[in-house]
Amino acid sequence: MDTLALAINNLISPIILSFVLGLCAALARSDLTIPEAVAKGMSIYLLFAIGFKGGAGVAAHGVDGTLIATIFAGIILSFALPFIAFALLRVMTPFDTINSAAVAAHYGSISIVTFVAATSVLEGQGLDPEGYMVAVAAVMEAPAILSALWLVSRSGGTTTASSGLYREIMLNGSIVLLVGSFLIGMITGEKGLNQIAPFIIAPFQGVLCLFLLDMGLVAGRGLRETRGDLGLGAIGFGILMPLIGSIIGLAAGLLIGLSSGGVALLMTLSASASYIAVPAAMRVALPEARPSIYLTLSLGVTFPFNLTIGIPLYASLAATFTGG
Amino acid sequence: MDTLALAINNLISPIILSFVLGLCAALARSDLTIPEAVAKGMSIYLLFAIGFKGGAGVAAHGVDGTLIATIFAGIILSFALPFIAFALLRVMTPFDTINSAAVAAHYGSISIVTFVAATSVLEGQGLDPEGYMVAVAAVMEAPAILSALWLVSRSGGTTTASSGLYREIMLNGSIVLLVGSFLIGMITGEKGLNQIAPFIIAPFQGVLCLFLLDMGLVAGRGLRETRGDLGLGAIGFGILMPLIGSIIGLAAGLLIGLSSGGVALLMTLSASASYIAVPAAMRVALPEARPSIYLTLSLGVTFPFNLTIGIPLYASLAATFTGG
Amino acid sequence: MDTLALAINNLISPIILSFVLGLCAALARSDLTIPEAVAKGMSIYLLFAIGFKGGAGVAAHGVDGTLIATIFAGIILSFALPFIAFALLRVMTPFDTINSAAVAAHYGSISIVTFVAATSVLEGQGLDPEGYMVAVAAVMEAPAILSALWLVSRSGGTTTASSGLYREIMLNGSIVLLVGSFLIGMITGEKGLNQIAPFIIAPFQGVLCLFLLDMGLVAGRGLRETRGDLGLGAIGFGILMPLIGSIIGLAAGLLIGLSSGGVALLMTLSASASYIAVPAAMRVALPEARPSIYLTLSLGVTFPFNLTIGIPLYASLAATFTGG
Amino acid sequence: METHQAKRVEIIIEAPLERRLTETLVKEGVTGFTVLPVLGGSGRSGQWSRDGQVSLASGMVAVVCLIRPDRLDALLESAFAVVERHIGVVSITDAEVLRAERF
Amino acid sequence: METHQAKRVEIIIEAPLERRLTETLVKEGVTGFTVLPVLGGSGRSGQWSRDGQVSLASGMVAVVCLIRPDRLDALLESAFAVVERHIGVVSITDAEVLRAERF
Amino acid sequence: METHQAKRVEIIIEAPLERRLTETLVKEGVTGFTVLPVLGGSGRSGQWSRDGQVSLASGMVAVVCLIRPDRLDALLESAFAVVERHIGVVSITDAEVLRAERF
Ligand SMILES: Nc1ncnc2c1ncn2[C@@H]1O[C@H](COP(=O)(O)O)[C@@H](O)[C@H]1O
Ligand SMILES: Nc1ncnc2c1ncn2[C@@H]1O[C@H](COP(=O)(O)O)[C@@H](O)[C@H]1O
Ligand SMILES: Nc1ncnc2c1ncn2[C@@H]1O[C@H](COP(=O)(O)O)[C@@H](O)[C@H]1O
Ligand code: NA
Ligand code: NA
Ligand code: NA
Repeated sequence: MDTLALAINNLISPIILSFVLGLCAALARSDLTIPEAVAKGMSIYLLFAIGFKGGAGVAAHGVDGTLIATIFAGIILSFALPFIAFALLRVMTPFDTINSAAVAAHYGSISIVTFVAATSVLEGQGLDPEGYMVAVAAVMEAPAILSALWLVSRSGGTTTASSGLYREIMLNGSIVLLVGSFLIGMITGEKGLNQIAPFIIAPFQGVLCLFLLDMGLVAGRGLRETRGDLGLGAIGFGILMPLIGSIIGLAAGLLIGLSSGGVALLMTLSASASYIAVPAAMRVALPEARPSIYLTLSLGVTFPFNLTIGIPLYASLAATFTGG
Repeated sequence: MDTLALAINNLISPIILSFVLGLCAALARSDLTIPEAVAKGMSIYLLFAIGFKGGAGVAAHGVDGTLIATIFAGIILSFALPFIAFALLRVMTPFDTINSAAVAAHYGSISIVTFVAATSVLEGQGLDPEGYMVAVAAVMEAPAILSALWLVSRSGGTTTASSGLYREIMLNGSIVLLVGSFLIGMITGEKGLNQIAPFIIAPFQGVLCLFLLDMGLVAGRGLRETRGDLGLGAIGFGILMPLIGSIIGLAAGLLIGLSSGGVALLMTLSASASYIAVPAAMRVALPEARPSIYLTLSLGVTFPFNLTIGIPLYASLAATFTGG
Repeated sequence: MDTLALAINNLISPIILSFVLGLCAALARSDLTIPEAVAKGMSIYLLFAIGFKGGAGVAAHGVDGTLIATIFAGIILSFALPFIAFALLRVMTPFDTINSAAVAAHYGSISIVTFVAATSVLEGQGLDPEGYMVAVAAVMEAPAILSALWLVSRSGGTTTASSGLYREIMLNGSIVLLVGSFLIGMITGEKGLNQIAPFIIAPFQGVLCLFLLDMGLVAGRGLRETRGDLGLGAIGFGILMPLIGSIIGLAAGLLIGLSSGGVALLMTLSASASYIAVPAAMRVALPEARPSIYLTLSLGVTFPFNLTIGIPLYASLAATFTGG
Repeated sequence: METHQAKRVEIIIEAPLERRLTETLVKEGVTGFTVLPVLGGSGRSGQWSRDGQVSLASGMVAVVCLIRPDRLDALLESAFAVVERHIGVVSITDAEVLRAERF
Repeated sequence: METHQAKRVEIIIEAPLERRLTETLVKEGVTGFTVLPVLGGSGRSGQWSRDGQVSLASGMVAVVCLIRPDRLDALLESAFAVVERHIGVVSITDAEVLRAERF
Repeated sequence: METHQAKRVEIIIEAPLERRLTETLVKEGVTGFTVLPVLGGSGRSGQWSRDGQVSLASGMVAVVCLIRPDRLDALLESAFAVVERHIGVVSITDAEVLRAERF
């Protein structure tokens, strides 16, 4: 079966295996670590490269009419998904309102590394998704947080969200870098891309390997330290939610009429869970929510699921439905 | 007009726009930051690459007779420019002797990143400047500091410059790395260059983008925190001084008979202001001088000016006068 | 003479000269430093790249029959060499049992950077050693530690080696990364290698230069701070031991019937001394042993010797004896 | 040498709250403090280590503040307002400082 | 504000021993501590600096531990068992903490 | 456990002066100290943060020094000679140490 072949093929890529290596090293309690500064440096590189390439793509193919529609769809998805996640969590897990809302925020938002991994898988298949999907990723980061805070205050919980918080979320480093490099790519276009291609394109896959090695280490340490905190219900949610998210993303993508690759990326964005912007915001706005719950679910369950099974699945579903 | 075209063309390069991105992010108080270790790592890469390429260039084209003359010119410029800067500062700004001398030291010395940016602009125009201009950059780093200290002691101020200081300045990490890699490039020449070209040439422009992103962040934060400290006079100085410096550099370059590219680089060196070697030396030797003044002038005013307007201007003036 | 030519040629490579630059900078007390995080990042890159390439090599050429034999030889060499080193040290130096055993452990184990440098020298000569030599390097890291601890306890000394220590040594970050990336390379083979070649092959030599620059800085600082601690006897040992080790490695390699390149690498591994895995283990297990002794010998004497004279010597001896 | 009584307040707090804390301190007129990095730690909310952290979500910093004894309470009040609902600890030790005019 | 007596124990120890020390502390029921990075230092075994260290062999960390006075001795005993034969120093200062329930 | 009186001196000083300070300490016979990194801070000369610093010009470090009480003044004198005209603060706290022979 095509999907299976894809999945296998996807599984034995250096990227995935690097993640697995990190995961195993952490679970075996190896002292292998990647310095924080290097990890941050690599994520800055990845954000800059993916943003720039997206922008250059838009400059090359021009802004087709569906751009606006997709941006809007992204914002709405990010606002809406937390409500579904919240409802599921109340049913499937023993988590209280605050923890459920915090987790829900993560699943409304997105994981940029999952997005990057999906992009390189799709490019491996010769598809090239709309460049502006990067902008869609950027706009999907924040709205989910507002939904979560609303869910908490509605059910009488108090948040420590200050006015400053919203500015901070919008100006979150990763959002600014992603949008900024996207604009730079759009402005400098082909010419700019050629100038720095040996930096942002050639070594990209390799850097992604080391970054996923680090993700594996972090996910593994998280899993080891919080074994107790997650019941079967929670783990089930961590696998069910991305599937639901991807289906909704699929519907939205088809409605808008994105390319096969674009649909696959919108599905991936909807299916992925944040582990950078949202956790930081939660520490500030919902301090009582336990990081060990939402980080482990997002990094330890949903991220590996999307990386290994999700992405090829979404890709083939997108291909089937777009007939592409 | 050619210069204008150059300027515009220069302005929409990924390098400049990355700097602008950093500047805007900082002014908007985004939490985007590049870890200190990564920033230091990038500057080590840039120094090593530019030094090595310069040395390999000399190995390729041989040492033409003007080498010695240019080195001398560089040393003299670095000694002399602080006096002009000092005089201007006393007239244009309310700064006292110590602060004026400290600022003057920065403008006699050089900014290696400005030098690097100029090099890549010139290469973009198909010019290739004398490789040994890197060595000239190195010798121009330190002398200005001595002039500044002399200015202070002459006017009765006391410095805490110890004998150790001079050794430290000469053995400053960036000088050692620049000169060292220059020598390595000269010794290993073509062969050595080919061995590591995929590392020091291919990704160079891209690394420079991320480095300038960081420079923009630092400059922006500096500007935000020290808004008050700089009057119009100071800002005016930060723009006038590089112009004066570049003219003097132009004259020197023409006298020596450098190539069009070489003249442009000598102008850039004279016009640029230090923000690494000199600030550290000032903290040790003139602790009463306020970093918020000299760092903001050098990083927040003169550096952006050179990067955006200065370099293309110097390049076209050099071209005009060398008839190149 | 061929060896001499090789040696000279080897000496004027960017890699060696970068090490020399670092050494000189440190001895001249320059403040040039490479941030710890960047140094660790580079070593992670080198381990990942060398491991992956080794694995891909095995995938390409298939596992020839000598693989198992070589692995065994490596383990035995690592166990055995410390005894020879220990005997030599007791004769040549005034070190007590504990310090002698600690030093001996370093010489039974291996230096991966020496291995990497040797590989790139051999590739420069068009030889391509068996890919699995990387695996041999990995298995040689640890056994020497056990021999050293046995030497201490035998002579009545007490070690603070806990059961946990052995797990730690086996799961030492560098071993895990080297073996892990080796396996990834073996699994993904040609295809995987092509995906990330622009990252792990193209810039490899350049990164190695910066890494050796850092090694030079560290070695130089070590030499400066511990001038007193090493007598002539110790320094003699630091040069004699690698020669003895390499001869034994030569014999083993010929017995097994490795290729000329493979023999040269086995010689290099036997001749090289650890400075990462073993020192950390010694701090835990033999705290009374003085780091200034074993680090200086390994980093300040043997490493430079192997890098400059050893490697070309081993390469030409291997070529002579394998008639390759 | 002449020294002056002071209090050394050490606040270990989550990185995402650092800006809030320092802004509060400055608002309270506490303009002197130093922020130190923290590699890892352990507390009621479990053990964590910074190395390899993708996000700083769970990172922490130590804010050290030397202050005149009479201003201690004001500082603690405002600091506590920030730390209260969050992970972290506050400790105070007696100290002496040179150059009292700075505090 | 109400504060409570506590002891602040600062243990400067070699990086390779950090895990052993913290594991010992946890075994002793000392579940609260913070680990800070150390750039360099000097002692009887000479001077060292972290920057550019290839290995962490000679690196160090500072472990800060706030603890109820009555539990101090237990902590020192167990900490000393780890530090004893190793490079490093242990210092104790009187401190006060907010939120005693945490200690 | 048996402990011994000591003073804990904490000097927060600009990075470019670190070498000078430690050299002075060593000259004064103070051979024991630890240098910790500083992320940022705020004082009379304004607020600064290390992250993204191109130069260390405005970076700082914390030098911690445990010393026998009777040697405190000598240390303060020499430290002050270095810090005097520079940005930075010096604080002293009473402490106890294990293994007095080391100090
Ligand atoms: N008793 C303690 N001594 C030192 N640091 C502590 C202590 N308790 C907690 N911490 C620090 O504060 C952080 C959060 O503590 P907690 O809120 O108890 O989870 C821990 O990760 C430690 O870094
Ligand atoms: N008196 C002291 N004050 C502060 N730190 C010290 C002192 N003595 C030693 N250290 C630290 O402990 C490490 C090892 O000390 P030692 O065991 O004396 O070599 C040194 O590198 C310093 O970081
Ligand atoms: N009261 C204080 N408490 C803690 N650290 C301080 C204090 N005052 C100044 N500092 C530190 O010393 C540096 C320089 O202070 P200043 O000389 O006042 O500008 C600041 O950036 C802080 O890191
Ligand atoms: Na999502
Ligand atoms: Na200049
Ligand atoms: Na060996």
